[in-house]
Amino acid sequence: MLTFALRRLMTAIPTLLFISLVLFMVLELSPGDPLADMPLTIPPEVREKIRLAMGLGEPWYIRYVLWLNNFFVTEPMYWIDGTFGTDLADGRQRILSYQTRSPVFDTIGERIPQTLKVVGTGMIIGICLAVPIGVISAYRQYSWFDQIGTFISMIGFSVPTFVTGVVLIVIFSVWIPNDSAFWLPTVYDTGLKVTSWDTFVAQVRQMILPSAVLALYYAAQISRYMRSSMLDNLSQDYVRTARAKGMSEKVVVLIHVLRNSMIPVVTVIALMIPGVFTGAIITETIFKVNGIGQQLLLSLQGNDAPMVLTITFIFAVLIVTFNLIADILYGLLDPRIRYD
Amino acid sequence: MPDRAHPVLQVQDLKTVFKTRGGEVHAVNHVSFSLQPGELLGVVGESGSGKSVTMMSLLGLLPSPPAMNKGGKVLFQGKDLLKISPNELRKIRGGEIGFIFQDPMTSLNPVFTVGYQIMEPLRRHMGMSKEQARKRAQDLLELVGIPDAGQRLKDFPHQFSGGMRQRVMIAIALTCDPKVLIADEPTTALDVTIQAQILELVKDLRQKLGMAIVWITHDLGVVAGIADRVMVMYGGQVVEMSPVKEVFSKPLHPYTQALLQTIPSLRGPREARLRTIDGQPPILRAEPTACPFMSRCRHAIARCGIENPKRRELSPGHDVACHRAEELIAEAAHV
Amino acid sequence: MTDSINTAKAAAAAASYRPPRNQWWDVWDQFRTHKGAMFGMCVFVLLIALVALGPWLWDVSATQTNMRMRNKPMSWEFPLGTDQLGRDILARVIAGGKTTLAVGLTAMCLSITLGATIGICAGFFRRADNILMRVTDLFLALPLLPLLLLMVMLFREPLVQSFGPELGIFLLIVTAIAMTSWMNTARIVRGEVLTIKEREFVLAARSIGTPARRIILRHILPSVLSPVMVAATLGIANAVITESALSFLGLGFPPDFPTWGRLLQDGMPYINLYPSRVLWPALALSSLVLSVNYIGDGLRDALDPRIRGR
Amino acid sequence: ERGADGHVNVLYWQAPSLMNPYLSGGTKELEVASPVIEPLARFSPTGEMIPHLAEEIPTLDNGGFAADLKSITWKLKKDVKWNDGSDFTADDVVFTWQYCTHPEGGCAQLSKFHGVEKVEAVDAHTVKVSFAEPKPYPYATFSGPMQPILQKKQFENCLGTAAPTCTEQNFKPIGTGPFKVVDFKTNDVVQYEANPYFREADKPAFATMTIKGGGDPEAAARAVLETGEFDYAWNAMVAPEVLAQMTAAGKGKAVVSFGTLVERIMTNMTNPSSQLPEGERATVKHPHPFMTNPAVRKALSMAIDRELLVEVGYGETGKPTCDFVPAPEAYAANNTSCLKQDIEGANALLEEAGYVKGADGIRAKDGVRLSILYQTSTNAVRQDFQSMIKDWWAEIGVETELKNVAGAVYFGSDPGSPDTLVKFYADVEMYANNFDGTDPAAYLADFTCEKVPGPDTGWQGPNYNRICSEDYDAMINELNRTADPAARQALAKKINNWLTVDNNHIIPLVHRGAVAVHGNSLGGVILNSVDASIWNVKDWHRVK
Amino acid sequence: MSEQRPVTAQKPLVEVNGLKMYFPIHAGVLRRHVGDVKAVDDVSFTIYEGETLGLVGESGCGKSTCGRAVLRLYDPTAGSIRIDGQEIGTLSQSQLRPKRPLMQMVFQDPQASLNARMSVAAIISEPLDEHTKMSRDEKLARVYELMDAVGLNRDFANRYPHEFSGGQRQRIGIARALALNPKFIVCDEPIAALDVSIQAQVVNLLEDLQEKLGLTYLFISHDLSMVRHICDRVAVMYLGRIVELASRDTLYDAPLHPYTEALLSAVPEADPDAIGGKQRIILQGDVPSPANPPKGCNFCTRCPKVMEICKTVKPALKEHQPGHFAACHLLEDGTAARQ
Ligand SMILES: Nc1ncnc2c1ncn2[C@@H]1O[C@H](COP(=O)(O)OP(=O)(O)OP(=O)(O)O)[C@@H](O)[C@H]1O
Ligand SMILES: Nc1ncnc2c1ncn2[C@@H]1O[C@H](COP(=O)(O)OP(=O)(O)OP(=O)(O)O)[C@@H](O)[C@H]1O
Ligand SMILES: [Mg+2]
Ligand SMILES: [Mg+2]
Repeated sequence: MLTFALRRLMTAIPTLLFISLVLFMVLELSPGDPLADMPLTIPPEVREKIRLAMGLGEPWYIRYVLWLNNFFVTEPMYWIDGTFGTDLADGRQRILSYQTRSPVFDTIGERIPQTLKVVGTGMIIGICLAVPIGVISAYRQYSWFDQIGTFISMIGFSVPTFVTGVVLIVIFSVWIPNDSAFWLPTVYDTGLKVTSWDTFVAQVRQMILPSAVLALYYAAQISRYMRSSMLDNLSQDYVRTARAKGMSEKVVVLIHVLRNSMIPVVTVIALMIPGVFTGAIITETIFKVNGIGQQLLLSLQGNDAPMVLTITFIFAVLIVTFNLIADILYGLLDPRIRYD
Repeated sequence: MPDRAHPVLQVQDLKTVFKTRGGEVHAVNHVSFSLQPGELLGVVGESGSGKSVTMMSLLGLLPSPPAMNKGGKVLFQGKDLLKISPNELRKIRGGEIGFIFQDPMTSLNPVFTVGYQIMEPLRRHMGMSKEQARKRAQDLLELVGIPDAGQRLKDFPHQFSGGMRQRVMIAIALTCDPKVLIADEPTTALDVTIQAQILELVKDLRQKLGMAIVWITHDLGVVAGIADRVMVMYGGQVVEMSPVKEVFSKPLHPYTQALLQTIPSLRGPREARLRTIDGQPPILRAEPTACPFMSRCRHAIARCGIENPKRRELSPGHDVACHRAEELIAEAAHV
Repeated sequence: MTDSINTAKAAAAAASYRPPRNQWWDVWDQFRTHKGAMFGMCVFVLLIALVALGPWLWDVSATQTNMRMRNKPMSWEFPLGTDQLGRDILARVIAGGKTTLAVGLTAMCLSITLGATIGICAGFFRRADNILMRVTDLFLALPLLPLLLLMVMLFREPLVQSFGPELGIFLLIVTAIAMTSWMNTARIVRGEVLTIKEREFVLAARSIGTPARRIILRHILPSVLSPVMVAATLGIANAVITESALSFLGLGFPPDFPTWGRLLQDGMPYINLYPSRVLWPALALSSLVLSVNYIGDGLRDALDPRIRGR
Repeated sequence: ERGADGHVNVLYWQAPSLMNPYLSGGTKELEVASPVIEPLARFSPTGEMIPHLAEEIPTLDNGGFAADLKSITWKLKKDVKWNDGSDFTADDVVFTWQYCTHPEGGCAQLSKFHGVEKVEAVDAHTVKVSFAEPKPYPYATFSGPMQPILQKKQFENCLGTAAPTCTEQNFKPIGTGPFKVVDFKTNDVVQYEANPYFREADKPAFATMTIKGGGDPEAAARAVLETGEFDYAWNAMVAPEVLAQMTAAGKGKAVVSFGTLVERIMTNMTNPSSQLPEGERATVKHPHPFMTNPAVRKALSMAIDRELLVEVGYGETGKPTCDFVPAPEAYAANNTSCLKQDIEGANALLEEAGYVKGADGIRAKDGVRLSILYQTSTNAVRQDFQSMIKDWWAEIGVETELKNVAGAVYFGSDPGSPDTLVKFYADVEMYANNFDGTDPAAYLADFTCEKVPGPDTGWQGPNYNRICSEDYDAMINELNRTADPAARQALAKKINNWLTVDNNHIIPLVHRGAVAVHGNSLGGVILNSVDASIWNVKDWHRVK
Repeated sequence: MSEQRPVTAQKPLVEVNGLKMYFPIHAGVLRRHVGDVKAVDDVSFTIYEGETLGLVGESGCGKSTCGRAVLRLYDPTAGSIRIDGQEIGTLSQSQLRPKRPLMQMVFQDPQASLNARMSVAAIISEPLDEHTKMSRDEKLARVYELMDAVGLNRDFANRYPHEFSGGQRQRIGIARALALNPKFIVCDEPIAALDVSIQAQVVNLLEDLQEKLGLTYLFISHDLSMVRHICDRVAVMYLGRIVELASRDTLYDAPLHPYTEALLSAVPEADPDAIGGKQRIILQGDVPSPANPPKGCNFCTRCPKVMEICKTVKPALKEHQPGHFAACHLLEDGTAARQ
């Protein structure tokens, strides 16, 4: 197992380098101008100056190598400095965003907590809903519960989040009067610090809508996987063995079958997790959660190549890592799988 | 010899039907038999003759739907297993009646350790503590002849060979000292040397623990080796029931006779050609009104097509379901 | 009794020289008995009919603005009302359906073809596995938007020139969506192929001397259809939504080209005022996805003779 | 009384990325910086100058503006303190000039210092700005939201290439305004609190302020008008009927202010055909096959019903216009000739020009079909406009193909992209532009021959139409030489008319106002579209 | 069927010499080759035209691997395989393709070896599609012919494998193997998955076909009684090696190797009278892993008659009596294994 992981990690490094190059080239070649946001009144020669100041004057390969160096050398130094109070970095140039002119890692670090909170909650709720729904749908296949579950999950999948999100806003924030206890905020207050019970309640309340939208989306997908996996396992011989041992239905389904059915589902979930980090672009935008997804969208719209490159590259690292984790999880959950 | 007056398990008129998209399948039709304490009953019959379904419906192990119980009684310790509550039934399953399934490769849960799977009924039925259960599980593994039992409890099923897995299945079936053990083709998937090991083991255990065993198999050789009595099934019915010696020396039902002739022998003269039973086993779309073996029977007469023969006792402990049993005996004697 | 057996035998004998017919007939026969699938099929055919025949049945322009008839509610004249420019919503839904269905179905087909091909190659040829899966990782990591911008920049003009604005952009969008959505299919298919190729019937085919490509076509492909079906269902929804996101970003069809995704988006600002503007395209979209899902279910069952028998 | 009214919540659906207007020319950055850092003078909504850090506005009359038009002297207020407690001096003003004009700094407001030769501190509270040449309009420098004064002490080490690395400074500039930044989260939220050193003792009324960014216009308007979570939302550009419905909820209202922003259609004088080799496409080498014909341009303009466009797209927040320079009043030509849609007239005009309808209803002359590619950025209202205009043009026998391009590409100037505004690979294009609301000279001067973009200029240059007319160039020259206000105004109107009603190079559509919505409990809001929209935030207060 | 053909008089069809089939084991971060599963380890045998060679042994001893390697479904590690005088051990897969019609295989699990999604006609005509250029009708005619030959009703051509009983399924597999008129068929436990009463049908069918078409079989099985019935000569494998090879009667009546003895004694007899007569030899323990076979004789860990030498020296397969090969140290000095 360990050697498997090590081996995969070793192949991951060239893969990631290659991915970073491709990402860089895509961003480099795609049209779009970090200065597009600036008013048309700014004359061209000024634009040119600004562009030079952004470092866009260098040829692409130098910028790429610079970026690599920054990503793998300078930024970790800053991180170490920040954690241990050392002074390795010594004021070296960091990866700066075109838009904010600030280190992209500061921005990312600022935003990850929100994304983790909101999207993570959405996903956890989604999983918590999906697992029982999937289990019951499979256990009572073709029952009304199953049919309705299918229907809802298809709706949940086919209606885009920009619709469900706004519908929820209209219901919970517009129709329900402000002074009602059921009224929910539509704008995520990122400055809110949880220090007391009241702020905690406020935090929970502002997370309800975005998380609900995401939960619906995730639950719709995961419950499908859960259901089919359960169906596969319910007809296995070992289920009969468990029954013959005199185990109650609860034990049979929730211990024997569920454990086996979770194996593929857990890996599917593991592969979804990188998505938590990139955040949910649309949902975050609708509810103004300052997560990574929203940042990515803004940076894309602003053609902020360093930010986009860094975020997507981190995403690539996560994808590769979670691919590996999914494989390892598979091996851990399923004792039959051995990597050697 | 077992005590015939007080059977541990008595099955009367059991009938099981499957509801499928293509219509009903009458898999088990009015099967009756009884099992004496300490006795080993061999069950033989063609594939699809209802051996497994019969045994599984005793304990309600068939998934329902599609399976449906359509009458009959299963008396065990004075209770009808078909009527009692699911809770009581659960206590009996695993607690009083052990079950070993056909395929050792898939019948164990792949993601739990063997130890967990053996200990599970101990903890749930007998309320043992973890330590006690482990101790007992280890004893059981030793009993079924797995070396280094203490260590192997921590292993997963896939780490065992087929024969060992089957032994684990036996250990699971034995956890709560069952009165009855039902073994559904426990050795079919194994090769001869391992099969021999398991047969020895079962003989041993039976002597040590004194339980009654139902042993389903295709292999008449196995039956000859270990059974006390033999039940021959065909088309969801019991067609013959007899002490083991008589089945081989004096088979009464034409099916049993044909069956015995199909197997080549390891010793003795080698036939030029194997005998076969021509034709197909019946698909039981409805309750048979005729003898199900009729279409393949050399001795069939008109009556066989109209009336499904009842099982009759021809000699002590030897019953058969054939209209022409007596005639055929006479004929055979004549020849 | 014997009589009936005999007649049955005679009937069997008579039928015995019936030449083997195309297996797809069997599939269809089974498909017809699947209630959900037939329901899905009906909805699907209805949608197709609506889109194909709609322009004849409802002969109203989808893009003609009519300033006197703005924001009208449902009426006989405008069965689904009109939008803020007085365009007839029914006509727009019909016209949008044409594009959406075409884009959704083609992109989905392309995406699952690509995904299945790569998945099969990765699963079947061990040597290709690592590299193909890494390519899959690469595509998973690629940010959609810059990639699309790039594709649009590079290919819009040449395509529009050679195929005209409609077909050109259609091709562009369809490939763009397919290019960025095949990865999941590939992953799932690969997993499936890895298990199937160890099955004995594949070995049997090899012992016959069937070359790899025909083993794939004849044996592997049909067996991985079931996960592909699921991917297809999800793929349609995904394609339609991506398309709407593309037009939202100005990367999609020209603005006077309604699609369901675009109608949905256009309706969003008015959701509180005229909820039906969101409702109709959403309904159309959901019924499309739902019907494809049920068809997929049915097809999966129908393609598997083991289930078919029952 | 300062800080008595607690907290105010402001929503900007475009999130600010930093607080230093010199590093980002974006409006959102100017806006959020405006409560903190101030220029010497601001403009009122009507375009008058109001001294902020300056004692008074230097003019020719009071001698602040030298008679040779080559220098201007600003007197600074004496009691002004930075919000860290230090004194504001002329050094800071000089520093700001140095900061922006540093050759490696990439300052976005560099053009505002165009022609500035020197900025010097005469004494601690007097600044003299000298120009290389006579400057008829000298106020472009240090007034308006784009050139607030930075604190020298804070930015001293941020000159040139160091400018972008000064994150702390760029995120939390020290200023003289009514508020100071407490926390800045890029692209998300800014937290302010009242500046304790603010020169007006009783202001601002709010102790704290939050400006939250992100979302879309509908959501922003909804958060103020429907859910009531916010007090003020900027640029709430939503469909008129949606705005009407939202205000009907009674929680707040919309306010409008008209600046100089005009939504217009530009016509391409060169041939954008993709048949032409790359590098010659849309260059002066190949004149446009029909757009060069004034009759065609005029017909296109006549066919448009601007009233209806306003009704559908902007409602109260837009006005139909025929002018390129609709404001300030002194410069506005106030043409009305185009306001009435005249399809018949347009048809007749085209007929007369020799364009006759073919079998498909499309006019053509000498085999040249009136078929137009019409591009704009992606935006709901613009797409509605496109649809409507396409219909009208169809009525005069002009075929239109619509194209919309993502804003990030369209407004960018990537020379590699074929879809930019400046490349103009289309026959007409639509967008909105404005000038800072005080002097239109530079804005009008965009269409001289030398400003035609093309491959030789790296596709730079504001003359997107590729107009190249001696008459026009002559007029611009004259304007640049004229200092007398009345003459300037007359000349500006003439140029405006030349571009629009006379030649229809530019087809103005809508004079767009800025819209903001605010809750009923927020008082003191005066919207300004010439300066920062929240320019008077110090006067905001809670209505009891 | 003629009893006991004179073995020597015939022409060898399949000659296998020193066949080795190792599955490499890779381990470590660098996937270094650390060892092999020696599934087949130096096996040699000859099959004469028209005869049936039985290959018996415990599960996992390498029977299937051996059969598959002979047909070049695996690329053997070493050794030569000559079929009909032609060396095929070293041909590439594409060179091998034209040779495929010569040699075919019948698989253990008729369910698994038939593609459940193909109709019977499609399954049987697959080899025809691959190797002949018949028209559709010709193919159909050939399919019917084959179905007749294996005793399948022509009406079944449209059906799918799951609609058949095990015996019938195995017939489909046999028909497929016969489609190209092969000379040599490897039957890999063709009856193991079948019901006793059906086993007989299939075995009879194989015998009939052999008689009619002059086929040569390599019959892999662990059912010793069936092997006795159908085979002319029998090879016994243990852990990748042949331990004994002799004509059927010799082997069953006078086995030389202790493993063969144990194997034979383990077979349950369907004859209650025979039970008492013979003492069963129950082997203890499990088969060692082929990845790590014992140093000496492979059987030494379980052999009831193990000697010191067995643990260090691998015994070679030697001809102890004419046509009777065995690999056992007990036989080295001429002493028979049986006391
Ligand atoms: N789930 C089911 N649905 C429909 N029919 C079934 C089902 N399970 C079993 N049957 C039918 O019941 C009959 C008896 O099956 P059973 O498994 O008892 O046979 P068996 O004697 O155990 O055969 P084998 O020796 O192959 O195990 C068969 O005809 C089978 O087709
Ligand atoms: N592809 C493979 N890779 C690695 N090891 C293999 C492979 N195929 C077979 N083996 C190993 O080779 C040995 C022989 O396997 P084989 O299938 O030939 O046994 P067998 O005698 O046919 O057994 P059975 O009677 O169970 O079919 C086994 O230990 C098996 O684990
Ligand atoms: Mg069974
Ligand atoms: Mg095998």
